[in-house]
Amino acid sequence: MKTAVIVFPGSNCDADMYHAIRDNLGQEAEFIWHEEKSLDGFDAVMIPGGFSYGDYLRTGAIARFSRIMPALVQAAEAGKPILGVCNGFQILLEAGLLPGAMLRNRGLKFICRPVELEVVNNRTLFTSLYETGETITIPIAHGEGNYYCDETTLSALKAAGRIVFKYRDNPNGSVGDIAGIVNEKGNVLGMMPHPERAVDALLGSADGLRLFQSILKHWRESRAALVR
Amino acid sequence: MVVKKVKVFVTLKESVLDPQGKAVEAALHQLGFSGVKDVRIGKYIEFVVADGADGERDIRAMCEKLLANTVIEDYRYEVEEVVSL
Amino acid sequence: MVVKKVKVFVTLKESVLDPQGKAVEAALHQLGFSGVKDVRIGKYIEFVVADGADGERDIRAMCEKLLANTVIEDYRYEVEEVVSL
Amino acid sequence: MPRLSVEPTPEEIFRDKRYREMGLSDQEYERITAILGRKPNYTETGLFSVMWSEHCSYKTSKPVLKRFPTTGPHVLQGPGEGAGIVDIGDGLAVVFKIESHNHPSAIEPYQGAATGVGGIIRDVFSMGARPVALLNSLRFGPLASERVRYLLEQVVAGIAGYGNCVGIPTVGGEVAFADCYEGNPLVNAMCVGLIRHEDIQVGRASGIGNTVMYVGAATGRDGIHGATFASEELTDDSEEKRPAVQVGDPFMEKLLLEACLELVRCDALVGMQDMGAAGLTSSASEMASKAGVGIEMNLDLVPQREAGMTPYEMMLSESQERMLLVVERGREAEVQNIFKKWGLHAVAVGTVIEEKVFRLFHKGCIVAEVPVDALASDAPVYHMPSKEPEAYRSHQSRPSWRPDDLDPARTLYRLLGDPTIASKEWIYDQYDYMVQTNTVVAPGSDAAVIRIRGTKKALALTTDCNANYLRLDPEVGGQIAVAEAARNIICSGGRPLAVTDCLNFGNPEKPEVFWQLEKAVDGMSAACRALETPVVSGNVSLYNESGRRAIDPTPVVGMVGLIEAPDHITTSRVKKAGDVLYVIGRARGEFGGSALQRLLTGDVFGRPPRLDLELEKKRQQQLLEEIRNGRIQSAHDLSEGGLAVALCESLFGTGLGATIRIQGDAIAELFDETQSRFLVSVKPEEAERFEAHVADAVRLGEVTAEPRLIVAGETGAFIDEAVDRLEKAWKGVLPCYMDSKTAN
Ligand SMILES: Nc1ncnc2c1ncn2[C@@H]1O[C@H](COP(=O)(O)OP(=O)(O)O)[C@@H](O)[C@H]1O
Ligand SMILES: [Mg+2]
Repeated sequence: MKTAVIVFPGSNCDADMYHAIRDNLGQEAEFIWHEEKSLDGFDAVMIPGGFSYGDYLRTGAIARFSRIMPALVQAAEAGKPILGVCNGFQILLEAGLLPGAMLRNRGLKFICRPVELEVVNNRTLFTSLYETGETITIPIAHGEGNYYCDETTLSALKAAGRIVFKYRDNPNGSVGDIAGIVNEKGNVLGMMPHPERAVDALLGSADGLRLFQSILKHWRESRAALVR
Repeated sequence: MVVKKVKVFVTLKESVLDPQGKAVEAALHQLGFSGVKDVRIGKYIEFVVADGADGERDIRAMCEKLLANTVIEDYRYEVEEVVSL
Repeated sequence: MVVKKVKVFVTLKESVLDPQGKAVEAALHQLGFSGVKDVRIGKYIEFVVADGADGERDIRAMCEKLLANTVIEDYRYEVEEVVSL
Repeated sequence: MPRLSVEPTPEEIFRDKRYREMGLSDQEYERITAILGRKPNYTETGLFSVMWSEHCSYKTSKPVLKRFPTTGPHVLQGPGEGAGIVDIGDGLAVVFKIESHNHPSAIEPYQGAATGVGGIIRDVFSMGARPVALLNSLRFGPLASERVRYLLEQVVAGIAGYGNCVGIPTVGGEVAFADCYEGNPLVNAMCVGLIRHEDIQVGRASGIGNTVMYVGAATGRDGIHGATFASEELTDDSEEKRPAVQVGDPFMEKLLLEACLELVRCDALVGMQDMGAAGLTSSASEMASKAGVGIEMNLDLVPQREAGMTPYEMMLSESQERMLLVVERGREAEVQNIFKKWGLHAVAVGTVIEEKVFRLFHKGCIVAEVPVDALASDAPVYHMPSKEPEAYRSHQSRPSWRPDDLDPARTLYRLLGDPTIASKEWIYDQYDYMVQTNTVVAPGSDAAVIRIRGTKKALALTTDCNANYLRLDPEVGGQIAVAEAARNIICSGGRPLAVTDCLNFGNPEKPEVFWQLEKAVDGMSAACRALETPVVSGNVSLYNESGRRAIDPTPVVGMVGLIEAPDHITTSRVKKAGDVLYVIGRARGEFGGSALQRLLTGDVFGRPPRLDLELEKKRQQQLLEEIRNGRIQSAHDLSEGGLAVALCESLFGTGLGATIRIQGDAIAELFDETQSRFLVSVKPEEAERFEAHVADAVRLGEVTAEPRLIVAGETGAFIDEAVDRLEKAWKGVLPCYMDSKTAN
């Protein structure tokens, strides 16, 4: 599986994502500079965390106008797995690839700590190796992870099983304890917690690794299906 | 040359909870300003544009595309003064 | 009851660097709004106070003590309308 | 806003002694006239005033700093460059330095702290190293004060705001609260980087005809005279004198960092230095002076943020996120291309010249022309008078103090509630301590540990200083600061490598303060020699006074250690029920300067605990060996609050308890601060061998599955508490102070 890790000015979890995929998942990864125009040849796309454009004005607001974005939209439409983590999630929201918006954390402070998540739905390509209802530990590190959407959107998300991860103990005020959601098609996941920081027990948790392994499994299966 | 000074006000929609506004309100009460309520915190953006035909339309476009996130925010603007430099 | 609606504008002092403004200006240029310059980003704070004698003095005190950081920011305010509820 | 004020003429500067308002003395002014053979103009006076300020020239501290040991077989770069460098094998080296931003943080805590972090990061990447960790050391007045709470909140937010955005994990630090810092808080930031030997850069302007390039943020009127400001006491009109406050732009820093690290691999680069204190002036003149050359600069080419800036303003500005490069002539375009990718401009602003002068042009005229060495290497040096303070005498002669009968359990709760001892989670939760995914031991243990990718090694990092001891006896206190830092490294499984220090003191023109500085440095030097941890970089912050009150001497020690293998990594937390608890070293009943003394009497007095460096070294080595032998489950040094507090800290967060039995003087054993002591837990099957090897180890008891702390003495149990109750008390302190209010 060949994975693109998009790098915006101010991304700072790009290398972490790259290492998680290369060293822990054992798959190919490549940095893609935000000024590139194509994502052809990649099987999955990662939008890493950080502070693109300093998070000035609003998180993700400026990055979503990058040159790479049309290619990202195309990849999403083509059904490729796209994972936006933290700032990556914020960019997906600003770009309208996922519904809703981010507000400042309820406590108005940046929070960095491992948190417990509930896997709400394991029938997505990102979560097939988890159990539904399982509790996993993945770190968060954000100042604006207070997910907001209106009632209608929330009910729609719930009804369609698009809420993928929930906080066990809501740290930031997110509506419905939401920590991660997918698009309608199920191939674009945005989440505030950092699975790429939880791929090695030495650093405290390896619970995030199964997310990447799920993507890999999906890729293998769909390729096998194609070959058949 | 004639230029326009634009002032944009971006505020959270009323239906959206404003955690910062709430914190500031509580702090004001603690400071003894107990009569204050409905504190809302938004952004105030100022800039200068060369005066052109498409002024208003451009300003709206800037707001819609970048300056405000219309999922959660409302905006209004004033083109307050025409200065010549 | 009569209340006042207060609008406070907090801006960075002129000689103070405004990194946000700079980043937004660059973004606006990239979006094609090339005539924009001198973008400065500040805060816009709205609130309601019960009408009282000390209105103005209180508002100034709130700004000085809490709403603005006068080491790097200037503020101004408008007591825009008197509404009765 | 263009300034209309007309600069005074050289004659007026002389006649009206205008140099004084820039911080130059009459003698210094005369010396400048002698060097130049004429009266300096306004810009030149400014250049000298910043370069000869204590902050840039170390004119009073230099003779003292010479006493530090600075060499060792593994030292690749000692003090004098942007940061110190120490070899760690595998072709790699660790680069680190600490720096103060005390006065700016007192005035504008968020930006002061943020720009302090920004500055120290640039010091590290200007050497060509990738920054991999940040630490900080903070001192504030008592939290009962609203202003202090505001300072703490904003300083922490500023550190977080900057470091988190740049993407360097803030992995550790320390915070203490005491009256003497009320008007003058301390904000020290340390940055650690990794580098391959071949990438090491130095700030030198070699090569006549080479091009001087400016990169990063445009120059504004912010921070003009910041270095001078840092070299004066804080007074009521500090607010007024204050230079326009610098605002940090971490996004710009991130871009600069990435671009500069790319540039390091391009051989067109000759030298690189960040524009820190005294901005363009210090970076250019120091780079030239070190290389034995001169520099000519055309100020019209300097990127400017504001209209109508004068040469004086440009040269003295301390706008942030700027770097100065020296690049091979003719290869400027290569450099520009690298910066362009990151959206930055590299602008040629000058040339390296043979004549050793610093010559500035502005609008076609020469606006300054001074010998480079006069600015940089030949700044005056003062040997200040030194005098033993009264207070020291009286502390030395005081009979030793010990507490009257006390209730151990209640005392323990009170100690855990002391903000200096309490959990710092409220602080470090706001720091991204995990970005870069190398943080093996996060804040909350002794030293932080980060792994080094591609090797089996890891780095242990800590900052330490207990100023209570220094207040009573700066020499012993200085020794202890170094020893304690080393203990934290040892407890994490590392071998201490080297030290960076930040000497925070009062006004050195006071003989008593200068005496403190000398003694502290003597003490630190002795400990550094004994523990083989040379000082490779550091920073001096003097004039930390407000309202004529000097801070306690606070020489913060930043230490880096090397862990050879992942299974040596050890934390302070106990691991398993049944493990045997030991304390290495017995208490001698030393309460002078202890947390308990401060708690019960509201003051510290008498003699601080003694430190036997031989014994310290022996115990450290033994413990490290035992860790490497795999016998140690957890290790924690005893520091503020003594054994009782250390026991609690080792239990918190583990779900386990401990039952121990104290022999002898239980109050001393539990609460005194005798030095060179460690609390360790050992696998039961290894206990015998451990005891055989570590003769000073005293068996205390064992780790229990039941989460209670039970301490019994010869006469029965006197502490029997649920661990989670103790933990709640300890964790609740900062949130209780900080979250109940909220200004701004
Ligand atoms: N300002 C700070 N920033 C980050 N971490 C901190 C800070 N202050 C304390 N810590 C962390 O909290 C823990 C306890 O600190 P401290 O009480 O100073 O420990 P010790 O006495 O062992 O030096 C350490 O892991 C330290 O790194
Ligand atoms: Mg310790």
